[in-house]
Amino acid sequence: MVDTKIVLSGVALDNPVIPASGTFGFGYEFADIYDIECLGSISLKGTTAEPRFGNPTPRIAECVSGMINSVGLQNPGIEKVVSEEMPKLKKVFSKPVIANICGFSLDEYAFVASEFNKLSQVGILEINISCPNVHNGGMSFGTTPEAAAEVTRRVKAVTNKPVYIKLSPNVTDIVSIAKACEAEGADGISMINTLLGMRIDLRTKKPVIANKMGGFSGRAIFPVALRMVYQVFEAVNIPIIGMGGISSASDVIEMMLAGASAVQVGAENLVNPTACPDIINSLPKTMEKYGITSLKSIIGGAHNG
Amino acid sequence: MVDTKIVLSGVALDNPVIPASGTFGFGYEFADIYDIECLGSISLKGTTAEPRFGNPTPRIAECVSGMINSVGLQNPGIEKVVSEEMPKLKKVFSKPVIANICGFSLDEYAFVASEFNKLSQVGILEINISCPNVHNGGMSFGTTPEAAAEVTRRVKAVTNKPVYIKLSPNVTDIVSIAKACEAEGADGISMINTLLGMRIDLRTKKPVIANKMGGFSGRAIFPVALRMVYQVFEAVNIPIIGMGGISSASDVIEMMLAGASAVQVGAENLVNPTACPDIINSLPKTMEKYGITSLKSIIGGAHNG
Amino acid sequence: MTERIFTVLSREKIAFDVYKLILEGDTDAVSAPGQFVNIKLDGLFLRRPISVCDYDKDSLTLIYKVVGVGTEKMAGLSPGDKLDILVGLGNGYDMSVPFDKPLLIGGGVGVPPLYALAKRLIEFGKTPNVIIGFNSEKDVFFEQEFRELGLRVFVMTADGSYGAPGFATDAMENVEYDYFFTCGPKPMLRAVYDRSETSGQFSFEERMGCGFGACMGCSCRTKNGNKRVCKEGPVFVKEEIIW
Amino acid sequence: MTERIFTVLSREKIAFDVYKLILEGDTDAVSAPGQFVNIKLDGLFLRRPISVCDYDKDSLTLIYKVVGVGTEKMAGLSPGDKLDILVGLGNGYDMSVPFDKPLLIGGGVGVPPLYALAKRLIEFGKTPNVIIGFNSEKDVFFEQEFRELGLRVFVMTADGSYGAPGFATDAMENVEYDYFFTCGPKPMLRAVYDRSETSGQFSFEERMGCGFGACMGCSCRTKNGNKRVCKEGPVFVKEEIIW
Ligand SMILES: Cc1cc2nc3c(=O)[nH]c(=O)nc-3n(C[C@H](O)[C@H](O)[C@H](O)COP(=O)(O)OP(=O)(O)OC[C@H]3O[C@@H](n4cnc5c(N)ncnc54)[C@H](O)[C@@H]3O)c2cc1C
Ligand SMILES: Cc1cc2nc3c(=O)[nH]c(=O)nc-3n(C[C@H](O)[C@H](O)[C@H](O)COP(=O)(O)OP(=O)(O)OC[C@H]3O[C@@H](n4cnc5c(N)ncnc54)[C@H](O)[C@@H]3O)c2cc1C
Ligand SMILES: Cc1cc2nc3c(=O)[nH]c(=O)nc-3n(C[C@H](O)[C@H](O)[C@H](O)COP(=O)(O)O)c2cc1C
Ligand SMILES: Cc1cc2nc3c(=O)[nH]c(=O)nc-3n(C[C@H](O)[C@H](O)[C@H](O)COP(=O)(O)O)c2cc1C
Ligand code: FES
Ligand code: FES
Repeated sequence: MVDTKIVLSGVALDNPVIPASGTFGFGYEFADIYDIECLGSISLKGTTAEPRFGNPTPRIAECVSGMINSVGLQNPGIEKVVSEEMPKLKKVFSKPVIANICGFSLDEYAFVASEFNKLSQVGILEINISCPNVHNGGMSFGTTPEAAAEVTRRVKAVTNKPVYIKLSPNVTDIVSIAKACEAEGADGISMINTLLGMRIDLRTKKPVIANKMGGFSGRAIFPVALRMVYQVFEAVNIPIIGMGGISSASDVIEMMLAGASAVQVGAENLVNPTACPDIINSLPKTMEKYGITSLKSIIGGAHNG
Repeated sequence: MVDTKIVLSGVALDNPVIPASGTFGFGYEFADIYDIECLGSISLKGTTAEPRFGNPTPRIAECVSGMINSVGLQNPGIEKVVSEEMPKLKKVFSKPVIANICGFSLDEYAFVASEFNKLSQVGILEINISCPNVHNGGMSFGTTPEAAAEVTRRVKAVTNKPVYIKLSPNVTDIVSIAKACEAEGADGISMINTLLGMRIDLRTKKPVIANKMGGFSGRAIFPVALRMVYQVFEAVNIPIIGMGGISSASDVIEMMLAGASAVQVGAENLVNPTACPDIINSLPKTMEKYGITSLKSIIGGAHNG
Repeated sequence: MTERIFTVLSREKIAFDVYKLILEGDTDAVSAPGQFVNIKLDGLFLRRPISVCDYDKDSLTLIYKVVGVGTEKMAGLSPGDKLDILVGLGNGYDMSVPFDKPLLIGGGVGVPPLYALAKRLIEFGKTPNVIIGFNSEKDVFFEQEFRELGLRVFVMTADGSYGAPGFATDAMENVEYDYFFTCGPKPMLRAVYDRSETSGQFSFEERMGCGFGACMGCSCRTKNGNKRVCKEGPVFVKEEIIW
Repeated sequence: MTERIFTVLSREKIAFDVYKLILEGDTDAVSAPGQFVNIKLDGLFLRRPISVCDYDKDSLTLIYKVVGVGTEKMAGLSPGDKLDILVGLGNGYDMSVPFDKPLLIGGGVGVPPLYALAKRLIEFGKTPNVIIGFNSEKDVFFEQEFRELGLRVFVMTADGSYGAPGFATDAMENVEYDYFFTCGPKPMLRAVYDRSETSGQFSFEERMGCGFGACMGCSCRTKNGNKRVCKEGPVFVKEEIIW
């Protein structure tokens, strides 16, 4: 018998597999496809203070072994999420979930975090700092250690739940950003968000995506995600939720060897709706193949020696 | 009849397809495989002042739709390149070539550039600024606008050939780096070099690459490369040689629509030795399919309107 | 929605670059004409959405035009090939609204979903009239199939090379109808919207990430709030549409 | 080096996780035993290098052990399947050096290239002795094939479950030889290097980007300067090796 249990900042998970924010809605709709209770947890769709339609369509482009999205944080806003989405999810998923939070200002982050803080259903707050800061020329909070630290500080001040900062990979030095978050009391790091990418339609000779660029994710980005998780693991002492291109049980193991305590599966859910249960089901067999009896014990294993 | 000719800083190319540095050696060995005279030009293996063995092996790892290399700039050193490699290439390739230059100090860049400057065979100097600066804690020259500008200035001072700065994609703001190079007189931009990536071997539970991390390239990185070329095209007025994941004639067209005046094909050469002639041969048919009569005329075409 | 493996029974070219694929497999999840399926193809990341043209208990007919890499791969399928398909996607056409003289208006590869719809309407005793529009003679398909259902069919071609010259909407004036169902390119849908004097249902296309409601890739604004083309659509009623 | 399409004639399991593949196609580019081919497999980026085990004008025999995704795919090949292969890679064994009593020492999947070599040596009138080593009985293959060439064959297994117990190198003491050719896992090569009292040739493995000299992915240091395992190798003479 292999052991797939892990613990994230006091939150115990049956297994480390978590659908990634934005690729699993608010979860309950997947309950029609399979029993979602098998999941380690669920990272919910990024939520903002106000309802957002998001970006104009087309919002999706295909890439080799991946895709670009520019959904633009469409969500019903925190009020409706709390009053409608969370109760719906509660009915089909009993475990603590991860609330993914986005803001276009420090106040917005703090407000949305304080609202989610009230829900016992929420185990972890995951703070997406890839959003543009409207008070600072639209520069993303995720691109400097200072801005990332500020978001962390403001969110930590309003919650007693574990706070995971979700890092953007589109930076020169992701380690300095992770360290800045840790210094401000972040309980963990989620990484990576999407790479900025683009496609052009040869027929129209215009960008495929209405907003021109978007977030590139899926299997193709795995080596970049893995490298960043490995680097950040060496530099911080808080747990990492690793993601970026995970599509199989062996990807999960590889990401955990690099330093992740748990993983999220994003784009793969969209093309294989049962990606998460498929991975969870094949974890024991894959662990046995590589002589692993406890997943917990391999976290950061590639750093030894 | 379609027109595939383009001009790079006064250097006329029959077509925009150029094998990328490090994936085509010094060119002549490919002459056993096909008539390399069909190529637009050739970007030679990165050359340093002294001979280098490069990094320990394993230096290669496979990825989904791509690969990681950590060759570490193995090359025979400028003296042997000039005395042995260049004459061998001359015998099988009559067109101007692109000398790819690397240095671990500003002096090294300037020295290697001044040596290549003497060769009429060399049409363009391509300066790889992804090398670590040994005088500055090993920080790569390519990660700050200041260091990139300094390299540009030093190289421009010793050559009258067009100087193309080859940018690293592992940065927060590639546009600022391109602009700094342009301000110092760079004649063009080559982009992108490899993304920093990693793989772990599940059997050994150690990084596959002896040096742990390496440069990730191949089809998977195309959307990132395309996005960066698009961004830099908007910001500078010098030509761009675009690369990163190009494997087909339609990729060439897409990259040119984003803003590239020519393209380089890297990793694809390694798995399909005839990638370049295959692309060159299918360019006319592909241009016709998308109603393009002159490649020159589509450069940056996706920015219109 | 369910994920199923289908086997290609036949693949036939029925017009210029247009193919008809008949698949064998479990179609239980298909609940209404106008729904679509999402097809996994080797070497491509995203699935390809295609409307259900016809279906019975254990077979599915799809019609598609080659426009890119995915549809090109599909044009190369052979009998016996297996396909991984998400079935039963979208709302489909709602036939429960009251009407007596339905009109079906299809343009190009918007024609196929109207075929399954026509069959169901006939079963419910509501014989529709059919307008189908194409660019040119070489593009025309399914005229005969609709006629074999016993329906009146108006064929329009933009260049006048077959049937009557003009757009599908140009034929609307010659037909009596008290409700309509339409599918086709956006400009055609817009023209139907502007020309029509009754209510009706429109089937839309959008680039999709998942096709089953997970990613918000396909959202559109309607008078009833934001909707997902893949989940609350692809069929929308005239009254809720915002252009 | 040339790129060729080969057709699978047969695929046979010959030991635990070890398969023999016979391919039909143009082998003109193969010039010496010890060369290798580089195989493109659907869905994988890099090609997979495999030594030539045997060849004639229009067929190629490869033997490989399943160790990962690529060799697993190859284990699933069927007659009629087509493979895109780079043929004629590497230097191969040099049979022009002077010797009378050659010894072949192979370990595990290092055994295959020695088979073509044995055949060529016999053609040149130089009958080799053969030592082949495996981990266990279930891993043993090609003993019979070497015997059928009329050769003396020593089979060693590390766990003693078949043949004589011990490593391939343990058998070297019992054989007379004035030159050797070896291929196998690195620790075995190292042991052969240390134990052998004559000169000989070693075939090495390295992770490869291209397999034909373009990328410098497979470089190694030798006493004659830096060399590429894929181009100046995979066979190196004892005197130039640096461990
Ligand atoms: C609900 C729905 C039903 C459809 N029904 C049919 C049908 O019955 N017959 C038919 O021929 N076509 C239909 N289409 C359009 C069909 O999905 C596209 O033609 C097809 O996806 C193109 O794929 P490709 O790989 O050949 O083109 P590419 O341009 O190479 O595809 C690149 C990406 O863009 C997407 N894409 C390209 N064109 C469209 C489009 N028009 N709509 C949505 N996504 C697109 C592809 O799905 C893919 O993700 C339908 C689309 C939708 C949304
Ligand atoms: C010149 C040469 C000749 C060879 N001849 C044979 C042979 O005749 N029979 C045989 O069974 N094996 C042989 N090998 C080893 C064979 O190439 C690997 O077992 C195979 O590439 C593993 O691929 P995989 O996808 O199954 O493993 P994975 O581990 O999934 O492969 C991942 C990557 O690592 C590379 N890799 C993994 N193991 C090796 C290795 N040992 N050597 C080189 N690259 C490796 C793969 O090529 C691929 O790029 C030879 C290797 C070389 C270099
Ligand atoms: C359609 C889509 C929507 C996303 N929305 C969000 C979001 O709202 N908040 C967030 O933090 N990340 C969002 N992401 C990023 C993912 O959570 C994940 O970090 C990224 O896609 C990398 O993982 P993957 O390669 O497995 O997709 C989104 C990704 C996709 C594909
Ligand atoms: C094996 C290998 C060696 C490389 N060596 C160099 C080099 O010496 N100098 C350089 O500027 N770029 C080097 N590169 C980077 C390529 O020139 C190119 O910028 C990069 O690989 C992206 O293109 P691709 O995706 O088509 O491979 C190397 C790439 C590979 C794969
Ligand atoms: S395509 Fe994903 S929600 Fe509609
Ligand atoms: S593998 Fe590319 S040079 Fe040897």
